[in-house]
Amino acid sequence: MKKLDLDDKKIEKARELAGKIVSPVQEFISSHTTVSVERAVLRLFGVDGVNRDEIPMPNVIVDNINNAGKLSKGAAWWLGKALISLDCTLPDIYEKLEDKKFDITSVNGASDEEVREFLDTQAGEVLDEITGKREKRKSLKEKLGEGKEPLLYVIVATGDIYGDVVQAQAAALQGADIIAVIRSTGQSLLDYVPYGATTEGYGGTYATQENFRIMRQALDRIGNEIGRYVRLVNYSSGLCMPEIAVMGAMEELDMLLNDAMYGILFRDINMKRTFIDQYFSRRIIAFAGLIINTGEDNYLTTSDAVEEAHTVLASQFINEQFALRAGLKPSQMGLGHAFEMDPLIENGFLMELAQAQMAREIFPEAPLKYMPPTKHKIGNIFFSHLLDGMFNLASVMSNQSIHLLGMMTEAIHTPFLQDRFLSIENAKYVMNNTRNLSDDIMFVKGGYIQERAQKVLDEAVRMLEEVEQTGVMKAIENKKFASVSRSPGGGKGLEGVVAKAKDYYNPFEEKLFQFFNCR
Amino acid sequence: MKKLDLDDKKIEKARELAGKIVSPVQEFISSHTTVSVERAVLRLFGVDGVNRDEIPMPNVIVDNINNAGKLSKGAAWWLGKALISLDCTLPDIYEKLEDKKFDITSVNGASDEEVREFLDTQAGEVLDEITGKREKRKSLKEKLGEGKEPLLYVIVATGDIYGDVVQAQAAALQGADIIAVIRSTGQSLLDYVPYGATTEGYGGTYATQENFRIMRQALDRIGNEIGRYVRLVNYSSGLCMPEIAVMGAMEELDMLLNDAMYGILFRDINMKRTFIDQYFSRRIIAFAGLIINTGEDNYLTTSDAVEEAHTVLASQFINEQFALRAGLKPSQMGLGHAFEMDPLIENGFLMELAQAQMAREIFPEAPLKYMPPTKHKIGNIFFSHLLDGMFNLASVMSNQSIHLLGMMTEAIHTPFLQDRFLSIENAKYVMNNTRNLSDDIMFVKGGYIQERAQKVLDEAVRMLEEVEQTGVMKAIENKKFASVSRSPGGGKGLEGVVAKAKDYYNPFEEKLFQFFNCR
Amino acid sequence: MEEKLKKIKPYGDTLNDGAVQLSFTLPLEAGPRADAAALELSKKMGLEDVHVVHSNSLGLGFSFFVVYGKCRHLIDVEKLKFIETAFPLMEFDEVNRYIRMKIGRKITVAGACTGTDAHTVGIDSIMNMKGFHGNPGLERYSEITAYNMGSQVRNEDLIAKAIEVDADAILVSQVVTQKDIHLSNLTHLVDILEAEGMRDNVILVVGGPRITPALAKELGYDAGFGPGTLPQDVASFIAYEMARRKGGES
Amino acid sequence: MEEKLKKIKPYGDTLNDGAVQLSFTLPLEAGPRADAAALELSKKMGLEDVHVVHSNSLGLGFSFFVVYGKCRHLIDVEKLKFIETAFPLMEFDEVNRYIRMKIGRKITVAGACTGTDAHTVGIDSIMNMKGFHGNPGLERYSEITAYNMGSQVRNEDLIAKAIEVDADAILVSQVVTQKDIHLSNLTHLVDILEAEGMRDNVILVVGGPRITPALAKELGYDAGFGPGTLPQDVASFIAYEMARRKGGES
Ligand code: B12
Ligand code: B12
Ligand SMILES: Cc1ncc(COP(=O)(O)O)c(C=O)c1O
Ligand SMILES: Cc1ncc(COP(=O)(O)O)c(C=O)c1O
Repeated sequence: MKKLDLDDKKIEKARELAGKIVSPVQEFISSHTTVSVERAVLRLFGVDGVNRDEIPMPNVIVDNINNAGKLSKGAAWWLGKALISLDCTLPDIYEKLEDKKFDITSVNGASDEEVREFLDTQAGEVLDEITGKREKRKSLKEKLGEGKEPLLYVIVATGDIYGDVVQAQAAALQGADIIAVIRSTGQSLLDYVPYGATTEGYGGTYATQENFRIMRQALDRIGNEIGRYVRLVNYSSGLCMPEIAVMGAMEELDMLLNDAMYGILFRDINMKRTFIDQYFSRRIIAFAGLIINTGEDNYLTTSDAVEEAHTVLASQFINEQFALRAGLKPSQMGLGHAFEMDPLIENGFLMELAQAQMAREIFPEAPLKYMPPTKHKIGNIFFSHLLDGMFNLASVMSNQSIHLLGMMTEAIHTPFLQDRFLSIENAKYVMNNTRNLSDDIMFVKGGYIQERAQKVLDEAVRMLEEVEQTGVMKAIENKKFASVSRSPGGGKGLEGVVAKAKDYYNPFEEKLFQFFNCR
Repeated sequence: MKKLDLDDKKIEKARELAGKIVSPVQEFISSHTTVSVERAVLRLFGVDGVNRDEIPMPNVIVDNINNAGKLSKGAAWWLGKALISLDCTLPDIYEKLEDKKFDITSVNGASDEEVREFLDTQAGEVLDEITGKREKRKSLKEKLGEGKEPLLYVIVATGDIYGDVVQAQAAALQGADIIAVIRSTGQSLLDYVPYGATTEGYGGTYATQENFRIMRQALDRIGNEIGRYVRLVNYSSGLCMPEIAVMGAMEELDMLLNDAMYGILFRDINMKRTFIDQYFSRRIIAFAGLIINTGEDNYLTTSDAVEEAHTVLASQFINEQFALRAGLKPSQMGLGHAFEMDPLIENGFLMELAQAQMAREIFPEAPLKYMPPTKHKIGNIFFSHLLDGMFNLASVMSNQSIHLLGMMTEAIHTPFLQDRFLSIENAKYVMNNTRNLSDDIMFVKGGYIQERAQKVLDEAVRMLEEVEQTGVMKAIENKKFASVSRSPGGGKGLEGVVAKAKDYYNPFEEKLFQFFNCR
Repeated sequence: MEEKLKKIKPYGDTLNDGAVQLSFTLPLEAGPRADAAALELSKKMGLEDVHVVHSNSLGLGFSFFVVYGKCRHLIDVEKLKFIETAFPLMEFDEVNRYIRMKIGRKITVAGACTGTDAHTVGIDSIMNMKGFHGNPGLERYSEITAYNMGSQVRNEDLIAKAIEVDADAILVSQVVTQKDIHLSNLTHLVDILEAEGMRDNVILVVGGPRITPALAKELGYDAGFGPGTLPQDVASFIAYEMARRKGGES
Repeated sequence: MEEKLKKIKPYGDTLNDGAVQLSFTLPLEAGPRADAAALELSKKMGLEDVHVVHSNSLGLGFSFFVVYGKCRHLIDVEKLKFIETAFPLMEFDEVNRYIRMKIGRKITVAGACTGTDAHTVGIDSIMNMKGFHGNPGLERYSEITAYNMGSQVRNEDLIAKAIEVDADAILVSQVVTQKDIHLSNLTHLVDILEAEGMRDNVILVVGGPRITPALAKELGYDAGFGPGTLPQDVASFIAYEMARRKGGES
């Protein structure tokens, strides 16, 4: 139901502007690759494990190639060539690489034809495998069924994957639909993906393939028990965006937090690096049928949610264009927004509702990710619990899809078992008790809510016009988003950006392109 | 704003039926008095204090007259006659009454004329005094101003009036607009009003004139400090309804819980007795400009709030007619209703909202008293706090007037200082944050909310038709209200009912009648 | 939870991390002194790693605190003493069948909410037809004759009724517990029953939101039922206890 | 509250009634045993008159409790030890005036949120123009030159900056406290400063939601500021402390 009387022309205009904003970046992206993109490609080919110094094999290989100054041709090429030339398996290559003097790019033998054919065949198989996993998920979801939207999303963050499993299964029993395993603090700044099961993380558990697997199994087990499909989420933003996307596809995750803007603004990751990484990661995610979650909600933790509401909307338009260009369907775009206004504002709830409803109407097919109040949470857990209740209400009143649960202890610690229980209980009560309220109310024409939404849309259009003028990189430098300034030359990871050579070859890029073009 | 599309004809019809229901009871009332009505009259004349056996003087005198079998002429008459005949003051009479053999009705001397004139003059003075207090309150209210509606109403219940003062003042500081001092458990069944300041009550503090005075002063003091008028409430339902009404008028209370139906159903007080008491008490209250609070909300503590919602509405119609006949203006009718549905019902909030909005539309001028969830409260204080938040929302969304705050510890104990604080904080947040939501939304025509309200109105009309057939006393016997059965001959206090003699004289009744007829 | 611990502590997100939440009010002006008092108190209660995560003034020299900390105390699970009223939980039909078989006649019960306590909902939930949460009340059992006297009933009147109807069991409800009024009320009932020499002839049951099996035993009752009790719990207990006393069960 | 008590307890609705609320989770299946454990634990914590007012299963062998009880422990108000960072609280203009008068030159401060901690909002609230809750940040003071390095800053880099700008004060923000990461981070900074022989030449201030004056002192900082700190608090402290060290205040 459309309730806000928004001007469709303005929405269209915003989309156009966002398209124009994204185009030049997209051009830059196409002509570059990164160490992480290349490691992701290797992972797709099955490269995994660590060497004797505990360095992950994808890093070992890419560093090897990069040190030889030959990454611009694509890591797959050199690996493929070495495998055929030496007629060996991956473990053989790993073994050779233990010798620091071994240079994988120096292996010769196979012809370009042979390498290309080998890579194409292999890539085809890998993609078939991913398709298989995608189908498997789909049928499991159909078999078990899912909870009602808004789906209840909670985090676990014990730092021990086995502890996380207990928390996650208990949460599922209590009614959670989606489980996110929070990463160890600072993992997004690591230029590699840790290996193996984690039992001691800081404020979270490392995103590793093994951890993904352990949790996926645990959730499938509990899902079968309770007869409800439980989704698994992890974080792909950061320096290893594409690799984690691959891991997510392999281990059958359902969603990944995935947003270059988030990394730039909140992790000080170099923008060039992460835009490139984002593109390839989203190609994989699109193919694997996962949902991305974007991070616009975070803007409101540093800038004021009333004043800067339009920056969230403007960024959603931009993110949508980036996503479309990477082949994501609207139904895979969990665009982020948040309930972050100062609770002491008169009629603040009306503004929140306007914002949430607006996002719903502008992105009707997107499984919006709605974030709870966090910034204005304080140690008064009773008040905090109430605030979450009002957030839950706003969500069901505006038909949100992916609903992150607020915790009454948000200002204190990562959730205890009981915090999560109380939070789920809160959401279940509020949402069930007001289930069809949204169908039963209309907003007064020209009233407070409508005017607020219209104002925010106007401001977003104005902002997009400005960003289109300066370009998104300059706009970021000018603190347009989240009041944070980052420069194209600053931040972490720029050294991992490599201009593609003319003969750069990444079999997946091509195949994925084909896949999307023929859809 | 009318939102429910209710049929005005049905509302009119309900009012007519309620009028017909009340008429025969009103006739019965007019021809009877009670010991408590007579004690109230004596209190108006200034009778107060206790005798050497600690028995309140109003009781001593009325019992004296009653024992002589002469109460049917009215206690005022005998007291007036004695005072003139003996040319003495009240203390002299008290002194004489210490002698158990003294019979006040045997005092002779004054002529009927003299007595009548004396009583009329005195009564005139007393009523002038009450008018003065009423004016004083009005101007204080104007000077200080009041909080925004819904006004926040909290209880204090330490059992010690000085403890109550601390709680009440703190509550006012925290934002409460209205303070009710809960009575000691069981006081409503006492056929006298205790005397003096209470420092040890059970689950409450006795309603005594001294306690009223202490709290009134305390609230005026804090009200002046914070620059906001703080209202004081106490309880007049029970066996001493009229006396407490007089005390409330004298001590400048702002509101009194006052409802015969409550006493009948929940305290097993005889219905004849309490209907008579209610009438005179309401005459006083009407004159003194207080607001009554009725107790329909309580029905939903024993019967189901979804199934029996219409009984609340039907009873409100009846109570309105009783109130009108006692001279109360609609603006003095704090008709009770409550948010008492099982929180686990899907769309329960929509039904609650329908009910609250309906009461608002049907009684547009009444300062409705909206009661919080209590019955479904459990020891889970976090859930309970949330439930109160949703109640606060329903209240502000339907423009209620007098809003009783729910306590997160409702299922546990009478409120601690911190409970009240958290509750006020809850209401202030929710109401401020959604202040104009009500102005900004409409209900879908023929939607869930409208249909629910219309259904409840239909059922209420049907019920009133039935009650009109059987009479209200029989209807009570048939468990029509609160699923409780009470018979006209049962319950406490019937022995205190006295048929008025032809020459019954109560100077106030007449004066109050005149007052209202010429308004 | 696979692990079975013998000595346990509260759990936040790691086994035996001891996580506990407190809230309370102190009669001190909000400020560093009050915060220090809150910290001190929490430590005295056995908390380590105490965080006073919230404090605010309540006015008039009071302040409110929310505290999280880690509790030192360990509970030895195996040494815990608790009373479980021992009886086989039976459903509606089973109870009727059981009474027919083991007692061979209808059981009579008299119940009331006593003293000045006016809360009928609890006792009604147990005794009236309608029952509680869909579970039918004692009145509906074919093999039980139930007399519910309502609320505000004097102990003396309840006993008189029990004598009049020759009750096998007396059911008492107590909801209001302020100033421990329920304790004196409940003790008083037992005292009169003993004075009348009736105590051993009836099954004496008490219920209410603050009643626990342990408290009931302590006060001299045969059983106590707390929040969420269903009529079938009470029916099962009475039937079983009667059979046991007859020697039909042990 | 007229009465001044020396020994206090928590307050529910009567002075020193001891009322305290607890909530916690136990690694036990919900039921009488778990309830008994909750009761036992509450008693060990020094509660009397304990009511386990709520319990429910959390699944997987855990259960959740809400408890009310009356605390035995008394706090001797006069014996409480607490650290109040001693400085006169000055407003914006006053601070500037004070610096001009007592120091006679601009003060330089360097600040950062250190380690892997990425929370800038706290340090920004104190240092940036905009300030916090309408209270202007250090950057806005005419007599203060403020360098805010943002978040995720290594201790070494912060110190290098302090040396570079010849800072009078170093401001550190620490928000993430999981696994006590802030403690090692904060101690590490002091260690380097000492190793560099710089410790006594700077005023060292730490802030964050879990920072208390006491903790700051314990870790070797000159002052610590917790939740709700305003820039003027920090400005006042630094100005006063500099004057004091110069001998201008005592
Ligand atoms: C409804 C209600 C009322 C209604 C009662 C209507 C009625 N006819 O019963 C009205 C409005 C009249 C009322 C009045 C008062 N109430 Co009241 N009331 C409540 C309320 C909201 C719900 C109680 C209820 O019905 N629960 C539902 C039933 C089903 O639960 P239950 O009683 O626990 O019963 C279950 C079990 O305990 C058990 N059980 C109970 N009895 C028995 C007996 C046997 C034999 C067995 C086997 C089992 C059993 O089985 C039942 C089903 O599982 C509670 C708060 C709350 N949410 O609990 C306050 C509450 C009980 N009331 C309270 C008070 C103080 C009062 C007043 C004294 C206030 C006053 N000063 O005016 C008055 C006076 C009452 C009096 N003299 O007793 C306090 C008691 C505080 C305390 N611990 O002492 C409470 C807790 C509210 C509060 N926080 O202040 N009240
Ligand atoms: C906003 C926020 C974020 C934003 C930060 C954006 C940004 N640029 O700062 C984002 C989304 C990026 C984020 C990320 C994470 N966060 Co965060 N975040 C918060 C949140 C919601 C608010 C913090 C805030 O801005 N408060 C407002 C400011 C003004 O308050 P403040 O920091 O206390 O500052 C005041 C005082 O403390 C003092 N002060 C602070 N610093 C200083 C310094 C000096 C010198 C002085 C004098 C005073 C002072 O003055 C300030 C003004 O009064 C809190 C929860 C909460 N409501 O508190 C969680 C919270 C702090 N985050 C938390 C966590 C765990 C994380 C993550 C690690 C999660 C993860 N694993 O991914 C990540 C990673 C961050 C990292 N590596 O550090 C936890 C920390 C738990 C703990 N105690 O360790 C919290 C408590 C949430 C939770 N319950 O889990 N977060
Ligand atoms: C889009 C996005 N990515 C990633 C993250 C988390 O990243 P990190 O692990 O770096 O904290 C967030 C957290 O809020 C996010 O919004
Ligand atoms: C109308 C009315 N009168 C009186 C009372 C309280 O009376 P008592 O003091 O008898 O509990 C209530 C309480 O809910 C009420 O609703």
